[in-house]
Amino acid sequence: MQAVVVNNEPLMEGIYRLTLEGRHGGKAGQFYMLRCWDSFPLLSRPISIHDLSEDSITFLYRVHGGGTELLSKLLPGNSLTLEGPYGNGFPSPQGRTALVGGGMGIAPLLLAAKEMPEADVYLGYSGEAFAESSFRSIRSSGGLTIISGGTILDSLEPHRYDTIMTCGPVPMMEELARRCAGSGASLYVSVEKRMACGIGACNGCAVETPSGIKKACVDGPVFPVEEVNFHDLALL
Amino acid sequence: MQAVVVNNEPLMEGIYRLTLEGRHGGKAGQFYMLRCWDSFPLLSRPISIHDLSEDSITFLYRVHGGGTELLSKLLPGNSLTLEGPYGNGFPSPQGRTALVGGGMGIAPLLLAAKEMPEADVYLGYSGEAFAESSFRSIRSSGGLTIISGGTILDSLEPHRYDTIMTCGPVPMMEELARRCAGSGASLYVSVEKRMACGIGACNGCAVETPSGIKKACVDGPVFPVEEVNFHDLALL
Amino acid sequence: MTSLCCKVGTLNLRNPIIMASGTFAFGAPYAKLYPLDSLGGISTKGLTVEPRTGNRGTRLIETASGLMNSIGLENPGLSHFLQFELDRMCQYDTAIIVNLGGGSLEEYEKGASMLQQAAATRAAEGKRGIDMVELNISCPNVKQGGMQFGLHTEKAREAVRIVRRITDLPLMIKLSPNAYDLTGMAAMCEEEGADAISLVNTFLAMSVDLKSRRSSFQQTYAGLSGPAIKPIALRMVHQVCRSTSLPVVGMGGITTAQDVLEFIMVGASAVQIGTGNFMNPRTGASLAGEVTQLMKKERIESLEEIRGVI
Amino acid sequence: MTSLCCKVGTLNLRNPIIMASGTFAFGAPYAKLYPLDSLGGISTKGLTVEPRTGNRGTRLIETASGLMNSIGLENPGLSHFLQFELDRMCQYDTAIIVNLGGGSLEEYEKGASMLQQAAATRAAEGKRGIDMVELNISCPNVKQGGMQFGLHTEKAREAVRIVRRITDLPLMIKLSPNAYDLTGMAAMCEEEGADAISLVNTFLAMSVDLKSRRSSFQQTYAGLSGPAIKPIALRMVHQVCRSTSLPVVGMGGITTAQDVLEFIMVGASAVQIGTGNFMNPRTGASLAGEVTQLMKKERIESLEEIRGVI
Ligand SMILES: Cc1cc2nc3c(=O)[nH]c(=O)nc-3n(C[C@H](O)[C@H](O)[C@H](O)COP(=O)(O)OP(=O)(O)OC[C@H]3O[C@@H](n4cnc5c(N)ncnc54)[C@H](O)[C@@H]3O)c2cc1C
Ligand SMILES: Cc1cc2nc3c(=O)[nH]c(=O)nc-3n(C[C@H](O)[C@H](O)[C@H](O)COP(=O)(O)OP(=O)(O)OC[C@H]3O[C@@H](n4cnc5c(N)ncnc54)[C@H](O)[C@@H]3O)c2cc1C
Ligand SMILES: Cc1cc2nc3c(=O)[nH]c(=O)nc-3n(C[C@H](O)[C@H](O)[C@H](O)COP(=O)(O)O)c2cc1C
Ligand SMILES: Cc1cc2nc3c(=O)[nH]c(=O)nc-3n(C[C@H](O)[C@H](O)[C@H](O)COP(=O)(O)O)c2cc1C
Ligand code: FES
Ligand code: FES
Repeated sequence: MQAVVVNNEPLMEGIYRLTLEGRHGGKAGQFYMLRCWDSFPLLSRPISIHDLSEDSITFLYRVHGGGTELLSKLLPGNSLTLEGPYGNGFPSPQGRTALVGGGMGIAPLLLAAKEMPEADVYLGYSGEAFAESSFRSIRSSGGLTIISGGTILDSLEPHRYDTIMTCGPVPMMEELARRCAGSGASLYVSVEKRMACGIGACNGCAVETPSGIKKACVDGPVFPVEEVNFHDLALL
Repeated sequence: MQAVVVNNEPLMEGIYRLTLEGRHGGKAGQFYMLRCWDSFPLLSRPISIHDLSEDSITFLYRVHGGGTELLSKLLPGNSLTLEGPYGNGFPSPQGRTALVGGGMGIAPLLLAAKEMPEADVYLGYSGEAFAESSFRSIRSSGGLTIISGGTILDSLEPHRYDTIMTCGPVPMMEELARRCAGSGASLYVSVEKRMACGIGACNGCAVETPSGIKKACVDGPVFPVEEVNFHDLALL
Repeated sequence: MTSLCCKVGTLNLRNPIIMASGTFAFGAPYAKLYPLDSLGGISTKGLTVEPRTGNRGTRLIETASGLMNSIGLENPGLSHFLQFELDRMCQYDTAIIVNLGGGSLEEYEKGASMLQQAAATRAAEGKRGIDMVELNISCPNVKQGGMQFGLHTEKAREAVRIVRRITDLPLMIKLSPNAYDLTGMAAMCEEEGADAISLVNTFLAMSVDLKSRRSSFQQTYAGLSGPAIKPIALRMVHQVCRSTSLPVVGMGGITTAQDVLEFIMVGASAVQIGTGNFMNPRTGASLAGEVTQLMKKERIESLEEIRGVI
Repeated sequence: MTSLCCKVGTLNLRNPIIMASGTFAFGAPYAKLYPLDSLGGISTKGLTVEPRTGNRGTRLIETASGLMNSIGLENPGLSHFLQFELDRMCQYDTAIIVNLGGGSLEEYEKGASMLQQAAATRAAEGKRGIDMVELNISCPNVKQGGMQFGLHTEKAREAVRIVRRITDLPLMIKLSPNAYDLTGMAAMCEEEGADAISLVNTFLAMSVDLKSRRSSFQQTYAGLSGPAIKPIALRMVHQVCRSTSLPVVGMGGITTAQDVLEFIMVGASAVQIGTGNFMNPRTGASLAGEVTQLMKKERIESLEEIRGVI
């Protein structure tokens, strides 16, 4: 499917917010496969839904390598190809809920925060914060904690929550898992794996779980922490 | 060498005029190897110098495949890589001189017409004319013949010239060669061959001549007609 | 009327576009995107007698115009396939080719007899079944993945012979581009009574992770596919077509209608599309139409007209 | 201090960056762009006893991240080289590797003795000479281009043996990726007393011209090089490095500092850059520096530290 770029603004060095025209499906934690090139690079790039409206969809991404670099060159009016929404997305919140994002991992949490207005939101940035104003505008009456240049985990008391959902660097999520253990909170983790097809056809995005091999693209990217092997995740 | 785009204007469907900043070397009939991409496609593209000024260089090109398509997307302010000037260029005119261009082959003739103010210029287009206004402005007092949608060769009387230089489709140049034979005019032909290096290192641009194999990129692209095997040229 | 009909041995195909093993699962993921009836055929993910979990660690690395994979034959096993997947596949009006993997002669033998039996049972029940078996002796990604069969003609002969003895289903042998002697392999397939040959499987390749100073893949090597390999695959298909009278299904980096016709011109009876599905998941929906268009443009009336002209 | 010094057998190189045969002529075209003293070495265009005019028709086709060439060993002949080109090359302060092509044992023999003699004469005159001979038994582009030697180990053995008997110049054998048995080839080179191995030459490949319904190349097949083949070349260099104790010069699609270090990590003593020169003619001016930078970033002090770690 083709869509036209409304906006592709740099929020800070190497971080862009891309908004496309049209009504697109999806829920928080799901992703699209994006490409704005013909045959090079080969694969499309999985990017989470950052925000959705009646007539637009927004992605938040970091320029990492060649593919995201090409995305960053898009101008308003250009068109690109997107396929999706793919993946399971975050589960419905059960009881008191926290959303915990680290770095680029905050991307899928904006839509999650919208879908779960009761959930507390914790955002951690190793450096300067970005896209935090979008979160402020939907949590103007509180429930938002932001830490720049430090760890967000120290601000969070897992036992205060029934459900915690997280997306961020593997070491951060692993530490969060340690802190949640025995706290009574159920933790859901959004994982990243290299993907070729995004639809369950290539077996490329295998995730090792106690109940066997699963696919990050269709069974995930969100998994209950019990299913996640952080050692396996660290090997992208 | 990097240069910044001043302008990249479509003159008609699929035909662009690209102007770059800076003082660049070269003479009529020479070419540059251009690229505005990293590694895909692999090779740079040979494009003739269309015009030169103190502080700019201009190319005229047709979108043919992937490489020229990427060129056509350049915007003012973008930068691209060029290496050159390469090739021998047109010889100094001897006596009464005509420049005969067909289709895209008119590209190198603008600078040639400037360098040889006495030369008569003949431009033939199979369809609508393009870039002809540039020629009109330097031949305002005559010496310019333009035919759109027909053959330019019928307007030309070879015996009236001592030197004829041509660039255009192979069948046109071959027909011109036939008409020049015995006319007394010396004919110089600008040829196109696939090029990998552009500098005489790969032997990819071989041209069969009676005096042995020559290289289009360093011994050419302009050859005396005696050296040219049109049958060989037709196989690009 | 431009016709895309073609045959691979006794198997009639609506068009020459078959989806390649390992890139199309059992069709279901793509059936959500477009009707699979537009396809010539589907080759299933490689199946083994027992389910396999596949390889650990990184399974995919992109290269310049190529894709390396080290899936390691992850699959649910033949029983699961025959019980749960095959009926669903039979709903698609397209040829069903079962890709049979294995690591030992015994496994190939067992797998082949499971397929033979299932086909017989289905036939008795009046159900559609398995249109062809594609014997994969060329998976480079598992120690016991058949690669050792794929390299040596005489080793491969044993596998082909045993499978041929067991099944009378149309049998296509999928060759490895890493084989020592590709045309020798093809001759062997003909001698052993196979019905067709497909090639190429992936090229054995390597990628290094600079930071860890190790191979990117736990199995050291992985298989390269995609447009990068097309020129080599095309040459191999040409060589094999000229050396055997068996029908050949060509593949390796095919993504466009032009690619399809090139493989037909060097002699392929049909083609398979693998990595192309990842570049555009709707390739199967449009490619046959694009081939027809290109044939019209080039004034080619049928595939026979150009098959093997080079 | 990060050091790029390295050795290929007895030959000391300033850095591991050697320009590959057929892509650098005899250096002169690039000497206009940058000082060649920054290079580890230059391998000349393949030379034969007699001048050759090369192949007719199309000689170059671009593919996805690859380049096909069918130059056909066009070269001015050894006498011309020794008389006119070698002196000029000797002005560059970099290792001079003469790539020796041929189509028959006699031709290899004659060529080797011309080189041996020239080296002796130059030594007597106190002149710099030929630092190494790279024996090309793997050109795929001419019927008599040595390709038939490059495929079969025992055929190759004859060529290596005859050249080794004639010259005591350092001798490197350039292997074909199309060889039936690559590690067997490497073992043969070692047995026959070669000093080093280089690989890969180009992959036999094909391109079709749809309009004319013919191969794009008059020789039907041509040789594929460039980034497309890198993953396969890297695997082959790894396999050969693990199977021989001879030093190996690796190549195939190298264009970046990362590529260089990958080849070193799989065991290469040095590398060659071919097609990369066409993507950026100044590659040779910057690559060694980029390798140094990358080594610093990755905290690698010397090439020995990482050579063959995988
Ligand atoms: C489900 C999912 C959702 C994602 N959502 C976002 C998002 O919202 N914002 C964002 O900035 N990034 C997101 N990523 C990561 C993003 O996909 C990668 O940064 C991107 O693919 C890198 O491509 P590249 O060409 O820039 O980098 P390169 O390193 O050049 O890519 C090389 C190859 O590795 C793959 N790759 C590299 N890093 C990753 C990664 N982290 N995950 C998966 N594949 C990778 C690429 O897809 C490509 O195939 C998400 C990843 C997944 C799996
Ligand atoms: C000396 C010289 C001067 C030229 N000057 C001009 C000019 O001023 N304006 C202009 O429009 N065109 C010019 N051309 C032709 C131009 O180089 C090709 O149109 C261009 O390379 C096509 O690239 P592509 O990627 O768009 O097409 P593709 O067909 O995708 O290219 C595929 C490959 O074939 C090569 N190729 C295709 N056509 C030609 C061709 N005609 N000549 C050489 N290589 C070709 C490409 O370089 C590339 O390597 C010139 C060619 C030469 C040799
Ligand atoms: C992710 C992936 C998985 C594959 N799995 C199998 C398999 O299970 N069995 C098989 O015979 N081939 C398998 N292949 C090989 C393809 O079927 C095909 O032979 C190869 O990819 C070349 O074609 P392509 O370049 O069009 O992808 C796989 C390829 C890929 C990319
Ligand atoms: C245009 C061209 C000409 C070549 N000529 C020769 C040659 O004369 N002798 C030789 O040994 N290799 C020759 N080669 C092969 C290269 O030296 C090198 O082995 C091959 O291109 C792979 O390296 P690359 O991918 O870096 O180009 C040639 C390659 C190209 C592209
Ligand atoms: S990305 Fe292909 S199965 Fe998940
Ligand atoms: S283009 Fe390389 S020699 Fe002319």
